[in-house]
Amino acid sequence: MLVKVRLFARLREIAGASELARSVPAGATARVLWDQLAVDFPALEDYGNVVSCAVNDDYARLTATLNEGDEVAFLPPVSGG
Amino acid sequence: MLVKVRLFARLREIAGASELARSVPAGATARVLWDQLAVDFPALEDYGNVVSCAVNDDYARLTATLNEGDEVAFLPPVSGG
Amino acid sequence: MPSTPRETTADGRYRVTSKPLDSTVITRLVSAPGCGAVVTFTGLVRDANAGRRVLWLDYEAYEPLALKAFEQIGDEAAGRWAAVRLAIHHRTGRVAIGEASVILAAASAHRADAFAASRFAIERIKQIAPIWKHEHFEGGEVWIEGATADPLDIAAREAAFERACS
Amino acid sequence: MPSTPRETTADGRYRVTSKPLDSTVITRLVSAPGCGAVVTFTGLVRDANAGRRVLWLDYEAYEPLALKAFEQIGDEAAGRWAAVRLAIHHRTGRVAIGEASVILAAASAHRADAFAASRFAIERIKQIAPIWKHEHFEGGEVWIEGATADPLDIAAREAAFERACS
Repeated sequence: MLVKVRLFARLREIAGASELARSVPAGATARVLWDQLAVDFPALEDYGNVVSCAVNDDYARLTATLNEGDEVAFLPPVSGG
Repeated sequence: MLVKVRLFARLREIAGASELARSVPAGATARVLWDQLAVDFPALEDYGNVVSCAVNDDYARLTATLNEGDEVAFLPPVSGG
Repeated sequence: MPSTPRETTADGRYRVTSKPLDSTVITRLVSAPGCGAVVTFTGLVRDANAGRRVLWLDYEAYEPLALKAFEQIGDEAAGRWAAVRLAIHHRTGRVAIGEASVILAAASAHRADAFAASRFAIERIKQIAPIWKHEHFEGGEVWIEGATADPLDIAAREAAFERACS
Repeated sequence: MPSTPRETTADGRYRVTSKPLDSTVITRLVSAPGCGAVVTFTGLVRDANAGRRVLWLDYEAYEPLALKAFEQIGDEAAGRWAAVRLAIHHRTGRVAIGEASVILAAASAHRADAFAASRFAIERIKQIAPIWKHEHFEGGEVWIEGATADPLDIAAREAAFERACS
């Protein structure tokens, strides 16, 4: 199924894009999608333990199951303020 | 010797004046001056334990010895902020 | 001032914007007749960080989620200090040295709660708001990376309450 | 804005004035390039106090001594938090409900010190500044009397530091 990926800050720079379209198996979790991205962009691997995510503009766990058309954002550690 | 008295807030209202001229014995303390005022304006007595004072625009103790021409301010408990 | 729905919540209290921040506006958003104290926190861009001479910062935000994070922080504060009202405005894009990157205000009947809530809010923003600081310094640039954003992390939230001396 | 020497200190950081207070001005007085945090406290006149419906307040100040008290508070804060810079502006005369009676700002490199110093400053103002609040309420008026002003009372000063969670 197709999902939309959004990337921010350093993750965006690593991938060279703020948005990507990706196809993942039905029932895939956000983690599965992340691991797939990390194959395409190996520098993402550094973020495997610190990345967090959001699905359709809400915080989500990496264990969340994705649905067709979901917008999945991956967030490096934040530094607002 | 002559000194000038300044009164604030409720003390000013009790005395009916923000400034008064008073004569005190040489070597008198601010407390002596206060006690003298309290004779003239008995309602001041309520403030005997809580009043503080300043001499010539600096905080002072009631035990401070006054000099000719000093400006002595008596301050009821404060409530700024 | 018109703004897209993504930039601000309906009542204007939470905002992510590329325009300069105005503390008077933010203070007014939280003030009310029964309110005796407003504490405002302004974060300014410093000219030095970790030994580097900073030239400017670029802030990137995931706007809709940042607004939700700010609302969560406001709700958490109101849950702890019943009468507290918060507003949080955060800048995006390039922010020059000496300019405000974030301004927040907390209003309450009494000053203790306003101080505690504002202190809590800035700690919490740094923990969970999906906003990133890209530091441009003399000789290079670097993304600043702080906390892994996890709004459900109870220990982090309690640490923020702790900092607030509440 | 011209003002008599009695109303303000030379650098404008400490002021007692019958004019409305402006938080932007006060914040600007403490900001500096190395400064990453400004905390501003605004005290607003509330519409109710001790069960009374308040109509307005009249503030009376012993101006030259109030300025000295503010300077002492600034010195005490700088003694505790080396890089902190304070400004304190206090209103006199009639102040309407919802208007600011006092605004103070504390700037520092880091937020913890700015929060602590501003919290300390408002406690200390209430302890020692020679300023009095005359409350006009529905059915009467009353002078509010709080603390006996004693700037040398170490226990009071330490209590103010304590409140600052420093």
